Amino acid sequence: MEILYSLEKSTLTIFLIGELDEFSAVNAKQKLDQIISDNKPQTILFDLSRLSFMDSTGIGVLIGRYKTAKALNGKVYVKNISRSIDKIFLMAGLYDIMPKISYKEQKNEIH
Amino acid sequence: MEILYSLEKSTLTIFLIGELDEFSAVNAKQKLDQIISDNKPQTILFDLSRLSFMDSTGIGVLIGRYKTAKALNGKVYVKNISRSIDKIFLMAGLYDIMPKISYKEQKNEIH
Amino acid sequence: MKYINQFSLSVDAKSINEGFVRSAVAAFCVQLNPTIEEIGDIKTAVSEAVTNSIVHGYKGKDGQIVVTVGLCEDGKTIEISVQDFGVGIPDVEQAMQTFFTTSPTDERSGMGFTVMEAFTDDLLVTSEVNKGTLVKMKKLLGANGNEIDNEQL
Amino acid sequence: MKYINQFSLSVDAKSINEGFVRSAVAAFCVQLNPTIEEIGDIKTAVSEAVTNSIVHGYKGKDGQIVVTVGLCEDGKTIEISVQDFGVGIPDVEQAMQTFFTTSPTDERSGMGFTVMEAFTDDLLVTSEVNKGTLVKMKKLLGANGNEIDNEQL
Ligand SMILES: Nc1ncnc2c1ncn2[C@@H]1O[C@H](COP(=O)(O)OP(=O)(O)O)[C@@H](O)[C@H]1O
Ligand SMILES: Nc1ncnc2c1ncn2[C@@H]1O[C@H](COP(=O)(O)OP(=O)(O)O)[C@@H](O)[C@H]1O
Repeated sequence: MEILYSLEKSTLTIFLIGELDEFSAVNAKQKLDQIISDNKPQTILFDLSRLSFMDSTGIGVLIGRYKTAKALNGKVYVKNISRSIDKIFLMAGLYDIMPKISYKEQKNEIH
Repeated sequence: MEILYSLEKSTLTIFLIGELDEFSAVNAKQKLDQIISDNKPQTILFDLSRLSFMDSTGIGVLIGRYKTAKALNGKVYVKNISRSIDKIFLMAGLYDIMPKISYKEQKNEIH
Repeated sequence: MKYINQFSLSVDAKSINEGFVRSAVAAFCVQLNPTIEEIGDIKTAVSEAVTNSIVHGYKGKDGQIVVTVGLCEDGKTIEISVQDFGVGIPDVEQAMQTFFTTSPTDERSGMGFTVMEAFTDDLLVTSEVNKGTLVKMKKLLGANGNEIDNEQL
Repeated sequence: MKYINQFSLSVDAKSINEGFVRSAVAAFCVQLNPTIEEIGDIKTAVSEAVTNSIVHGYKGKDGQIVVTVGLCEDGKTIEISVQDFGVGIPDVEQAMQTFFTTSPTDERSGMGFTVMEAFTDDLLVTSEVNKGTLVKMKKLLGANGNEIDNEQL
């Protein structure tokens, strides 16, 4: 898996690219924690448009990163979720802690 | 595998799409012979731009269709060959009976 | 159970192989012309079972995972089994409860079996302590209206 | 031979499974980050061997094909074997000659072994009449300069 990010004002957009499973999770956790604590964003926006696969290991990874962000008083959102990953988000109740956001909402609410 | 074709003057362009292997060969042979004998083209141009896979079974399929075409006094050319299929063509000496043709040559020579 | 087409594979229990197993199962299912959603469901369910064998069954130690996939006589139902010969599960019923996990410190969600259940049409887990675990899943790949009959094979 | 990662699979000898076997082998090799050309070569070589088992070994009748793939300790050489338990080859040397085929009426080109030889770095064929045929191929996937070491697995 590849992780890219961009910081705009205090919003950190993180692109998860490829497959998030047990194999890629260890590195992903480390790298994400590093990026978050380096940038101390007020808002984290996970862009999943290029995440081609995620299973329940990914739930753990995302909840863990939510905790990292919260400890720094940050909020977490997600966008561009594919249908099968959406099913996993719903099942795990992930949207309760990291709401899905559209482009429009992003412009109005976050900044 | 999917087979599409277009007839322009007496040139029949045949697009081989997908994978040409032992599994797809039986249907491909039948369909190609049908198309060739229905249209009796002077020139057959195999466009392999969308052929994603071919093994030595495909050599037999193409030589067989070359014979069908020759029996009807037609000539056979190929174009848009990927690197790995090119290797097979070279190995089997297929270009000797169905030369590779570029877009420019096609305009000048065939019509 | 008689299958009209099948394969079985045995692979080292290493997490680097998860993607391979998912892709292999998906490549076999392609003959049924499944929808993208059906293929996604199968990949996810298989991934959960394989992860469990690696993480819980063998706890990261060496071992083999055996995956079998069969196409049923109706030409549209796929049966998948994932088997390991690891530590086994003492209480399967408890293990299958949503959010139950024995590795919370590892950031595991306890959602693995729940995902398998949701993404397939049938799930059966049998396990014996110190012998290993066998997960059987069934999925109907009928949404595209394609089925294979024995004559085509 | 010791492998640092491996799988083996057994599949019905049906031509519908050729694409599946090719994809499975390719999916396993992806861990080595091969070039597109290397993956293409491997798919083609595997396809030749599997076709031969189906067409010549079992002559279209039921049977099983066993494919094993191992990653060698150097972290960049792949060993692939394709085995059937069919009619076998009476004269392997003759069979391996370019353009030799026992099925010319079937429009076979007799190029199968020649392609396997050209697309891999090493080819070994052993066969016994009425027992079956074993094709072993080796390929170095080093062009991208990536290799895997045991620690990563
Ligand atoms: N193959 C297995 N071998 C041993 N234990 C297992 C296996 N699969 C699941 N378990 C047990 O069942 C529990 C629940 O599994 P699961 O629902 O997949 O959640 P998670 O993997 O997140 O813990 C695991 O924590 C583990 O204790
Ligand atoms: N697995 C096999 N079982 C039995 N005979 C085989 C097998 N593989 C190859 N052969 C024999 O070797 C010959 C040459 O094989 P090959 O070079 O692949 O060409 P082709 O498949 O086009 O005939 C075949 O025609 C067949 O007689």
